[in-house]
Order: sequence, then structure tokens, then C-alpha cells
Amino acid sequence: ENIKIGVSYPTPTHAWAAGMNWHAEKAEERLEALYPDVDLILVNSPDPSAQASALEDLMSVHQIDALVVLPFESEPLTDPVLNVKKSGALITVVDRGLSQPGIEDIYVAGNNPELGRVSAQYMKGRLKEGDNIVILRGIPTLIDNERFDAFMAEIEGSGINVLDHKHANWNRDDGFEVMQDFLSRFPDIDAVWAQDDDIAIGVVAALKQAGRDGNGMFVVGGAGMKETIKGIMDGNELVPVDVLYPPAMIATAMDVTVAAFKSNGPVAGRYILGATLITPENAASFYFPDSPF
Amino acid sequence: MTETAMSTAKSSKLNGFDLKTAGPAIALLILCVIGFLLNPAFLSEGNITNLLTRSAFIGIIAVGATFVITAGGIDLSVGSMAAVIAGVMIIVMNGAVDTFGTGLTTVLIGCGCSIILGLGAGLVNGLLTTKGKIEAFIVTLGTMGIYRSLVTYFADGGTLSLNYDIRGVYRPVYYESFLGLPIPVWVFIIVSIAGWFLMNRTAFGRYCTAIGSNESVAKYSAIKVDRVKTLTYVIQGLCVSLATIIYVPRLGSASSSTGVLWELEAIAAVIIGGTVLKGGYGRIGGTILGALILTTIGNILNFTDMISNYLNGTMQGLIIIIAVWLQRGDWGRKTSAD
Amino acid sequence: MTETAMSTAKSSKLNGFDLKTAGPAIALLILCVIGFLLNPAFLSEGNITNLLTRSAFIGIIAVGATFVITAGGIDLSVGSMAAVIAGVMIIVMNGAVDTFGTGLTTVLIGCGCSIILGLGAGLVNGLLTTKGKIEAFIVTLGTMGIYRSLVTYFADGGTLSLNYDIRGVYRPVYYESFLGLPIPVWVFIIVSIAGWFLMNRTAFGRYCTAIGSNESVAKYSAIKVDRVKTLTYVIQGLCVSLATIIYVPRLGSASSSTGVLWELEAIAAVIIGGTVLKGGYGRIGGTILGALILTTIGNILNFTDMISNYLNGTMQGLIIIIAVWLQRGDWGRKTSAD
Amino acid sequence: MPDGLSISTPILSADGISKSFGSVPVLFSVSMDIRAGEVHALIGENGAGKSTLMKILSGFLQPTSGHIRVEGVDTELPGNGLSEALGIVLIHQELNLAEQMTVEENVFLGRELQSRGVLDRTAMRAAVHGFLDDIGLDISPQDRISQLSIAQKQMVEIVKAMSRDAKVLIMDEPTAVLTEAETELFFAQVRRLKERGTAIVFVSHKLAEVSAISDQVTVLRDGQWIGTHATKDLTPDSMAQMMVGRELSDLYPPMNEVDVDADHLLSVQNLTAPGVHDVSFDLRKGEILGFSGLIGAGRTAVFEAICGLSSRRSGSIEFDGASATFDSVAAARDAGVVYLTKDRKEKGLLLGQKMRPNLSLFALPKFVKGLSLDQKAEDAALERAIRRFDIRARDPNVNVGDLSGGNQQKLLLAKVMECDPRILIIDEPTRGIDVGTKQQIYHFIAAIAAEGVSVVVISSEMPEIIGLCHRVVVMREGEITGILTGEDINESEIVRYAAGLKRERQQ
Ligand SMILES: Nc1ncnc2c1ncn2[C@@H]1O[C@H](COP(=O)(O)OP(=O)(O)OP(=O)(O)O)[C@@H](O)[C@H]1O
Ligand SMILES: Nc1ncnc2c1ncn2[C@@H]1O[C@H](COP(=O)(O)OP(=O)(O)OP(=O)(O)O)[C@@H](O)[C@H]1O
Ligand SMILES: O[C@@H]1[C@@H](O)[C@H](O)OC[C@H]1O
Ligand SMILES: [Mg+2]
Ligand SMILES: [Mg+2]
Repeated sequence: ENIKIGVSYPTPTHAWAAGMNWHAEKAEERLEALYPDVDLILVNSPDPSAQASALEDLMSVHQIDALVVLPFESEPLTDPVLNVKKSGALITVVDRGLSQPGIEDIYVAGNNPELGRVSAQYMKGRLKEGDNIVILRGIPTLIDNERFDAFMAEIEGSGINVLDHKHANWNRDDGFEVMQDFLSRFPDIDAVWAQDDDIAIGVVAALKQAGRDGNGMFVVGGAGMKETIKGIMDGNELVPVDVLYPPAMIATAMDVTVAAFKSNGPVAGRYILGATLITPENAASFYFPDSPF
Repeated sequence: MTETAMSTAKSSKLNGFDLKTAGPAIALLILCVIGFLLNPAFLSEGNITNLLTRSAFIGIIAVGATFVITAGGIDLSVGSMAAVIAGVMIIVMNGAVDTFGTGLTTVLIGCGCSIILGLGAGLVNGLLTTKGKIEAFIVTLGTMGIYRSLVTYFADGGTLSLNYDIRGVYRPVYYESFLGLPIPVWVFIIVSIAGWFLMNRTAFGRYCTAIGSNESVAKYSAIKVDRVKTLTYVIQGLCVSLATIIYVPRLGSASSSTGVLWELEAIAAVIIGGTVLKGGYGRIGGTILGALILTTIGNILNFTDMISNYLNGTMQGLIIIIAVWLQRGDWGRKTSAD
Repeated sequence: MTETAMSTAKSSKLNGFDLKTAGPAIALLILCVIGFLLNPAFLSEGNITNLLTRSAFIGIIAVGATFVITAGGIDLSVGSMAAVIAGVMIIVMNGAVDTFGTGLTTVLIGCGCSIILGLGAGLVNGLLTTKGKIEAFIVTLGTMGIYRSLVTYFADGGTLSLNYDIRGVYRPVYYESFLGLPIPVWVFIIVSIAGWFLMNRTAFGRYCTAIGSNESVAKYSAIKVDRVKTLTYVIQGLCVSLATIIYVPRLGSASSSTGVLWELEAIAAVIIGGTVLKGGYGRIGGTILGALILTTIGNILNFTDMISNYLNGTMQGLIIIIAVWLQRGDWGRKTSAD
Repeated sequence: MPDGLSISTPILSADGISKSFGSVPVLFSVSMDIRAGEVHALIGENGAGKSTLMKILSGFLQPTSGHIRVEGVDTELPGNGLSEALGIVLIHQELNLAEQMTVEENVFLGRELQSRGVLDRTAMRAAVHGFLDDIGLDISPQDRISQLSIAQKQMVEIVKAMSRDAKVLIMDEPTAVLTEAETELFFAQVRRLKERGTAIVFVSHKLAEVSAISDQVTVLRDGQWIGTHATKDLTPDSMAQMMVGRELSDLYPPMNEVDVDADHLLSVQNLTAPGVHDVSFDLRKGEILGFSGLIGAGRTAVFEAICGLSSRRSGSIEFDGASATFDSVAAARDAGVVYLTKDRKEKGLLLGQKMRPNLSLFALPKFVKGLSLDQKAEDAALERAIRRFDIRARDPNVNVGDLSGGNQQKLLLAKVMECDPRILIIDEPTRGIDVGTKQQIYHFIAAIAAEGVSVVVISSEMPEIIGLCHRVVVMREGEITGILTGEDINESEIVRYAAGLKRERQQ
């Protein structure tokens, strides 16, 4: 009698999501080797409605006993997940919560507002009144809004000027081009909140190209890309810190879900991962050289 | 020397042509066999129902696209159009709650609004191409960007969600069945029949074909070319709004990721079905098969984890190319020099 | 009654035509004025350089697309092709480090590999359309999916990064200037000139036009239609590989998000530039302006915060439509019934 | 001129050629010898298989059985125009030019002059210029084909063929769209080529031309070889008889006197439109009104303006006693005013479609029953049309593009007649039609005029204008230079007005 667990998440279209994918596959290998009677079925989907379809298929074709789902978006996937729930499956939701409480049995979450807040606190710590920053946002989504709003709330009243914010879509190329244009437009920028490590890579390239990477300029990204963390360990001054938003959360969720079938103790509940500020001091413990992210 | 003028050699035409018509059907059949071999549950009633229901969105939109393409046009904006219509529908329904409550009236208002928007958006595309004389590709690439960004704007970058109580009333439109078939499938069937009739049995269908074959012949044959072309976009808009009406109760929300790439899927369905991209030859029946083929590919890929998830796109691409190659229907025959 | 027999109305043809040619230039000019008014820094040397460099990618690809489209084809796969080529280049260069070190040789190996892949991918698209007789739209929609998923697969879904030391050697290809112009701009210029020459001064260019204009005429003129069409895709592939060669040193990485939507941008550039989507009339000069226009739109939107970020797409869409409308070049004249 | 039947080996010969399309046979063991320095005419009714034979002789089609010999040697001709390398050039019956390209580009398409891979545009332009001058065509090498009139396009085709330096030049109805004057210019070129030893094969329905230019005549009927004779042994009448297989009565029907008191059904005053300047004329009920003039005189433009096909700048139109503005073709059609184009390939028929949808397209509203099309009525209409106009398609499911040229023209005529017009405007009614069918069409025109329908015949064929029309309007450069009646309708008068040597202020 096999235990079938469906794992559904967005198609990796950028590095963070790829990291998540990698961690999911690693966890699958590990867990399936550990428990021969557990079958994990991994499916990724390019948009919310495709993900809804994937959930239907997991249910009707694979007849899963549990579902680990990282919803593309909260709203549209609430009903489809609820349908899976009705089939009797155990539900674990990762990262982006559903819009209706009480559906999931287990919740493993990153903390988006916290990421914005921690980033803003670091800015406040390093900058003084009258200093200028620019913001490169992610893809217009709820996550992006939560981070941005929390950042702005925290920075409010600090006297630091946010010159402008544009979407760079969690993408290096966009990060590079938007930053180039910010640099042409604003002669005085003291720091950049790039929100994501991919964007930060583009930002750094643009800063170097324009020769504006000195004078105490710094960039804060987010998520915990291994190269970024390596840089922090090596004392990179341009990207001195990072704010954690680990793609490994999917693996955590898979572990907990399997544990729900295998362990005796209670596993239901909420697991909120912190948005830890990664500094040269603690960087080593967040460094996974084998991960693609 | 009058009578013999028309000798009957009907026979020869059938071989080539029927295969061409049968091509998409064969492709679909092969896919189903593969699906079944991978997992017998593929043919379970539940899965077939899911599959049909899912095909409804793309299928309905593709029926509209068949008209546009047959008349020599193209519409890249349908996915974004669906998103913005869904968004506005939700805003309108949520707004109507105060006045009309969360009952059927509100849902009907939402649907009415969807239809008006669909017709309007189609009209805009149509008039810009015909009266504005701008290439359809550019017009609809432009409106694609516009509609997509409008929904992002309305949703403030996030997601628009339908009021929860309305959802209760509206839900059955997606989830309920009638005579054993889910409502979206019924809508798909009705749209298909209407589309088939319009294309093959009315003057309008002829006009579309004529325009797509040769616009000046159409003009000299007293066809109001601009009007007919505009109408094809309006029909496309209507189809998008119908698809949206059955889409909204499924997920109850709209965001900037709603309907992404539906345009390519719809066009692919049309062409897999045997309609010619340059216009002049439209096949509604083929389009429907095309939509089913595309949905089935996605479904089958969800059936197996033999293939790395990353390679889904490769499988999809290969299958689409092979399906159209089958559809060509002259495999084996020597490449004619003619 | 012999001499005067055939007179023509030569005069009338010129007005319309020249405006048509000037259209994209006018659109670009207007955009620049708007940019300057929004922020004088728009015309700073740094920004102009950025703008030109950025245009190089899309511009080079669009030069190739001009050939494909002029000959009546279409290539939707270019963005994914760029991504997969970039990915493989990086893998190959990283792999070559052990044998050839981190010097120029390795970079040259990478570039050579890019060119081979580009030619090969183009050849595949070309042969599938011509020998396989499958609609170009479907072939390249298919290969678009295939290439995109292959790069995801190679990168394990993530990002492929170029060895840091190689990057040092390769960097100048993107960042250095020669005679005041960045290298990518030089590449763009050379590709443009070569493209212009090929299109307007060689038999090959004429063959492309003839095929796009009327395939059977071309065939009857003993033009090897399949070969020429295939070659247009090969040229497209070559252009993609050149664009990739200057793209990789920019950030030294490739991922599944590399080159997303480049195909639409390239096609848009071609059409904004006045080339006809149905084939038979290609304008390399216009394409270059089209690429500049598209890049400038994005640039300008980053120069102002007057417009909600969410509405970028709306602005872009509007500007594209207006630019093509300008290009039509017969504003004001009465819509002739003809 | 090689007199008598020279015994020299033919440069190109067809020996027992048969051809079937699918299971439909269209040529039955046809033989034909083509000799250097000789003009060999091929005549036959529409659908007799002339074009098919020409395509086989030039490699565009392969015969089902039989042999092609080039200078006595059995040869399988290469397809797609590659036979040009053997010196065999075909001008297709349907124009074969890339519309968006220029004259120069078309003339040299596929064999551009190049030096080191670069187009030698100066040389090509100069060459084209030379050819254009030779043939008296006043256009520039840089003009786009789409801007040329249909006759100019045909002349470009001829230039293209001339420029190929062919050993065998095969021309499928090159003169169908040319006026007599242009035909004369063209024949001058043909004679020059002949003197140089080129073998010329020439298909035409204009038997007078055949008499004038050819040395040999081969006649086909229903795909069968009927005979080959020296032209000097034949008269146009005997040719016609061989073609049709029966005695032909008078070509033109007896002229019905038109009722001079009949109402003016159409009255055009001071019409100015693109290509038309200040044109006024009346059309009576039941009248056949000819429009004559040189190519580009504006005859077509007048009626395109009247029928809502182009915009009108000024002037007024009265139709059936009331002022009318047909601002769409549909409005004109609904009123009973229909225009049959001279450009059947680009404006007349959907070549990729079957006969039925083509036939009903113009009159489609008539076939709507309830919401849908009445396909039975369409079938019935097609059957009627096939009978009435003697449309010969061996395979009724053939694409219209594969019909013989003459049968396309008949179908086109049937198409506009489906509208039951009150005013029928026919632009070049017998372009590419064989003499037997011509006769049918003339009789048919006379008959419908007798029923009270007014007919406008725009034609570049003087005899048909003279033989058919009650009155003749002559145009030149967009203006009417004269309106002729009765005795004045004769060739020399018309030519004088058309050439601008004579001009009358209207009526
Ligand atoms: N590709 C084809 N497929 C099927 N039938 C064809 C094809 N080409 C020609 N035919 C048929 O062959 C017959 C002979 O046609 P052909 O064009 O040779 O006649 P033609 O003598 O040139 O007539 P016309 O004087 O009207 O041009 C016609 O019945 C025509 O419909
Ligand atoms: N829409 C237009 N705009 C400008 N010029 C035009 C237009 N239509 C026709 N002309 C010009 O008017 C003149 C008359 O052309 P038209 O085709 O009416 O001549 P035609 O007498 O019918 O000749 P044909 O013998 O070719 O039928 C030509 O020089 C043509 O170029
Ligand atoms: O890709 C995103 C990542 O970059 C961000 O940090 O968190 C949310 C993810 O979807
Ligand atoms: Mg597994
Ligand atoms: Mg013929």
C-alpha cells in the first residue's frame, strides 16, 4: 500500500524557483530512498490555471494521499486546493498562503513582509537622513506588494529618500537595464534595494559599468543565492548582506508531510521561516554549494 | 458537346483530402492511446471530464480565432483580453453586491459586462486594423500589452478576488454538470456548433474565406471587406468573453498571470486543426480537435514523471510539430514538384 | 497610334512611398523629443550609449527576422534559441577551462560553438518548414518550447554562470568601446550593413522578396524556393548566435528567463520598420529603426515616474500602435475605397 | 522565312503526348514539331488542352505518356523553369509576376546579372530600359508591377521572355489583353526574333492574328490533335471550323434597334474620380454602349467610380430617374448595377476555391434562406451556369485556378450574371475566349439587351465594339473625346478619337 504524495509548484522561470525545484527533487530522491512505500509525484505548472489542472490530475489520476502545494497565486488556487482536500488528502501549503483559512493541515511559509522590513532596517542602520535610494521590485504580485509595502512602512520617517521604484521582475537583465536608467537619471544614489539576488546581480553589473560602485554604495538583495552568500562570506562590500527567503522551504514541507505519515508525533501546524539577515558572521550556515541557487 | 463537358472524376480528390481532414483526429487518437498506456486512469470518466472541461477555454477562444485567421487576420491579444475581462467582471460583481446582493442578478450583471467588454475589445482590434489600416499583428500585440497591464493596474499588481458569497452562486457554472457533462463543456459544444454553422453554412463564413483568399476579389464581389474583418474580431471578442464567463467561477480571481500565452495556444489549436495561417481556409472542426490535442498533451505530461519536469516543453513542442505533420496528411507520398 | 499607346501615371506613386519610409524615423524622433522633455538626461552620452547597446540584441535578431518575414515565414523560436545557445556556450566554455585555460582560446571556442548552434538551430527550423512542409508558425512555436525547456534542463532550472576568470577575458566584448562606440553597437552596425547589402544588393535578397511576394512565381523562375527559405532561417539563426555572443559577457549567465519574449520584440521591430508581415517587402533600415524605437520606449518609461509602473504595458502598447500608424504614412489622406 | 515544310530536325517536338490530371485525361497522344525560325500557332477551344501542352513542352508539367525531344533527342525536361537552361522559355497564360517587385527585378528574376556576388543593377536597369524601348513600353524599370495596368504587365511578361535569349519561346495567349496597337509592336518583336532563328510557339484565340503572324497552325479539340497545316493554306474561317468541329454562323448577332425614346436608365454628369476627368454620358434601357480607347484611357476607372469601387471626387449620377450614390459595390449590386472585371486572376475569382463558391459569391445574399445558405440552390445555379455558359471542367471539383483560362472567364461571367443585373458592365468580355464561345457570348449580350437590360461593353477589341454596340464612347486620358453612333462606328473614326486626333465637345 503506497503512500502517494503530490507536489505542485510553479514552473521555474527564474533562479529562485529553480532552487526550489532543485530542493524538491533532492527531497524526492532522499525521501523515496528512505521510505520505499512513499511515492512523491512532482509537477510544475506555468500559470495558475495550469496548476489548478495539475491538481485535478493529481487527484483523479494519481489519487494522492497528500498534497504539497506552493500556489502560483493564493486566490485562484484556494478552490482547487479545497477540492483536493475534499478528496480526503492531507494538505501542506508552502510559501504563499491560501486566501481561506483552515484548508491546509500544514503551512510552511516564508515571510514576505518580514523580508521587506529587515531590508529597510538594514538600510536605516547604514544610511543617514537625506540619503537617496532606489528600489527594483519583483514581478507585480502579492509577494512583491507585501515586501514593498512593509519596506516602505519601515523606511517611513527615516529621512531616507526613495527616488523611484520600478519592476525588474526578479530578473537579471531587467535589473541591469532598470539600474542603468536609474543611474542616468539620478546623479546621486547611495544605496539600492534590489529585493532579490537575481536583480542584484544586474544592479551590480550596471553600477560597475557606470563606475558608481564605490563611495560606500551598497546593494541589498534577497532570497539567499549561493553566489551572493559566498560573496558575503568573502567580505564583498557592494553586496554586504542578504535577507533569507530560502527556496529549500519546499523540501521542509515535503519532509514534514512525509513525517505526518511516518512519525508518531503530531506534525500539523505552521512553520514560519524567518527572514534572517545574512551577514559575514552567519553566512556559512546558509551556504549550499551544490544547489543551483 | 455540352453534356460531356462535365465528366465525373470525383474519385481522385478523396484520398489526399480526407487524410488531411482526418489528420488531427488521428493525432488525438494516438495521444489517447499513449495516455492510456502510460496510465489506464487516463480513460477514467473523471479524467475525460476534466480534459473536456479544460479544453473548453482554449477551445472557445480558438473558435473565434478561426474566423480571424480565416479572414487573413491574427489576434494576439486574446489571453490578455480574457484577463482584463475577468478582472473587470470581478470588480463589477463585487461592486454590485451592495445594490443587488450576492445572488443571481449580480452574476448576470457580471456576465453581461463580460460580453460587452468582449465585444468592445474585439471592435477596437477590428477597427484599428481595418479603419486604422495597421497590421493586425501590431494592433493586437499593442492591445495585448495594454490589456495585460490594465489588469495588473486594476489588481494593484496583485490578485482580484470575487466576493466569496457570489462565488457560491456562480461556482456551479464551472463545477456542475448537466446530463452528465459539465456546463463548460456544454458551452464549448454550443459555441462549436454555432461557429461551425456560421463558417460553413452562412454567407458570413463564405465572406471570411473569400477575404482571406483574396481581398480584392472579395471587394469586387460586393463584400464589405472592412466590415466583415471587423466582425471577425468582434466574434473573437465574444468568444473570449464566453470563455471568461466560465473561467471566472473556476478560480474566482484574476491577476496579471491570468490567460498568459492563451493566444499562442489558441492560434496553435487553430493551425493544428488545419486552418491555414495565411487565411482563406478555415476549419472549425479541426480547431476543436486542435484544442483537445493541446489539452491532452498537458494532461498526459501530468500523468507520468518519467520525463524530467524541465523537459515538458520539449515534449509539448515535439508533439505539436508531429501532430501538424500528421495533419498534413501526405506522409509517404513523394514530395510533388508542383 | 503607336507611340503614345502606353502611358503611365508615374508621378503619383512617390508621395506615399517616401512618407512610408520616413515614418519610423519620425516616430523615433518624436520619442526622443518626449524623452528629452521628460528628463534632459535622456540625451546624455551615457544614456544614448546604453540605449544603442541595448538595441543591439533585438536589433541583430530582428535583422535576421527581416529575411525570414520577407520570404513569407516567421520565427517564434529566436528568444528561446538565444537562451539555449547562451546556456550551451557557458557550459562549453566552463568545460574548456581544464584543457584550454581561461584565456582567449576558450572564449573563441564558446563563440564558435554559438555560431554552429545558431546555424544548426536555424537549419532545423528551415528544414522542418520547407522539407517537412509544416507551417512555420507551428514549427517555431514547437522549437520555441523545445529550446526553452532544454535550457531549463541544462541549467537544472536555475542559472548557468560563466567561470569567473573567463568572464574577465570576455567582458570587454560587452563593456569596452572602440572609437567611442561600445563593441555591441559595432556588431549591430556591421550586421545591419551586411543585412542591408544582402537584402538590397544581392540576388539572394531578391529571391526572398520574390518568394514572399508570390511563391509560385519564384518557383517558376527557377528559384530554389526551399533552399532560399531554409537559408533565411539559417541567417536568422546566425543573427541569434551573434546576438548571444555579445549578450553572454554582459552578465555572464543564462537561465530559462533569458530571452523571454525576444521573438515578439524582434517581430515587432521588423514590422514597425515597415516590412510586411505577409512577406514580399523587406526593409532592413526600417527594422533597425524599429529596434531603436522599442528600446527607447522602455528607456523612456524608466525615466519618469509620472505613469504607474503597472501601466508600462499600456504605454508600450499605445506607442507601438501609434508608431506603426505613423509609419503607414497616409494620415490625413482620405481612406480610399481601394 | 523558311518556306514550305523544311525538313530540318525540329528543335523541339512532342511525340504522342498524353496527360491526365488524376484520373481525368486532358490530352490524348498529341504530337507537334517546332522548328527554328518558325512561328507555330496552337489554337483550339477553351479547355482543349493548349496550356497543358505548352506547360509540358516547357517542362512545367510532365506528360503521363509520350516523349519530348530536344533537337531530336529524347529528353525529360526539368521542371520549374529550369528548362530555360535548354533555351526553352514559357510565358504563362496567367500572369506570372511578383506584384510587389519592380519591373527590373521581375525581368531578371532567377538570373540576375551579378559581378562578384553583387547585383549589377546598373546593367540590369539599362538592359530593361533597352527592352522597354524596343517594345515601346513607356514605364520605368523601377516601377512596381502592382502599379501597372494589366496590359502593361503582359508587356512586361513579354519583355521578360524576350530578354531570355531563348531558342524556343512559347507564349500562351500573350495578346489576349493587348490592344491592336500593342499587338503590332509585339509582333514586330516576334518577327525580329524569328529572323534571328528563334522558334516561337504562340497560342491565341484571335484568328486574324494567327493568320498574320504564324507559319504553321496546329489545332487541338478536346485534347485531341486535329491537324497541323501551313498557315497560308488556312483562312480564319477554316481555322475556326477545325477548332469547333462544325460550321460557324455569323459571329455577331443581328443588331437590335434600340428604342431611341427609351428612358435613360443611367445618366452620368461631370464625373471626376481617380483617373477620370469630367465625364458625362447616358445609358438607355436595353442599349449596348461600347467604351473604346487605348489602354489606360480611363474606361475602367469610370465604372469603378460608378460602382463604388473607388472614390468619386465630383459629378452626379442618376439611376432610374433618381440621383444615386453607390458608395459600396453591394449598394450598386443591389440596385442592379454590376461590373465584371478584366482582371480575373487578381480581382475576379478565388483561384484556390471550387466553382460553386465562386459562382455564388457576388450574388450570395440571394442564396441565403433563413439564416443559412441554400446549398441546393447553389448547386442548381452552378448546373445552370455550366449549361448556359458552356463551362467545361472535366472535373467539376477542380479548383478554379486549374480551369482553363477561357473557362475561368466564362465562370466569371456567370458569377456576375447571378445578380440579375439591370445594368451589366463587362470589361473585356471575351478576353481569352475561343471563337465559338465568343459567338455565344455576343449572342447572349444581345439577348439580354433585348430583354431590356442595359449593357456597357468596355473593350480593346475594335471589331467587337463595332459588331455589338449601338453607340460607342471613346475615351482618352480620362476624358471622353467622342460619342459615336450609327455609321460613325467604324475603326478609323474610333482610332481618331482614341488617339486624340479628333475630339468633339459632348453632344
Ligand atoms: N492542375 C490541373 N488539375 C486538374 N485539371 C486541370 C489542371 N490543369 C488543367 N486542367 C484541366 O485540363 C483541361 C485543359 O486545360 P488547358 O488549360 O490546357 O486548356 P486551354 O486549351 O489552355 O484552354 P483556354 O483556351 O481556356 O486557356 C481543362 O479541362 C482544365 O480544367
Ligand atoms: N485609384 C487611382 N488613382 C490614381 N490613378 C488611377 C486610379 N485608378 C486608375 N488610375 C489611372 O487612370 C488611368 C485609367 O486607368 P483605367 O484602368 O481606367 O484605364 P482603361 O481605359 O480601363 O484601360 P484598360 O484598357 O487597361 O482597361 C490609368 O492611367 C490609371 O493609372
Ligand atoms: O522568485 C521569487 C524570489 O526571487 C523571491 O525572492 O521570492 C519569491 C519568489 O517567487
Ligand atoms: Mg517520484
Ligand atoms: Mg489556356
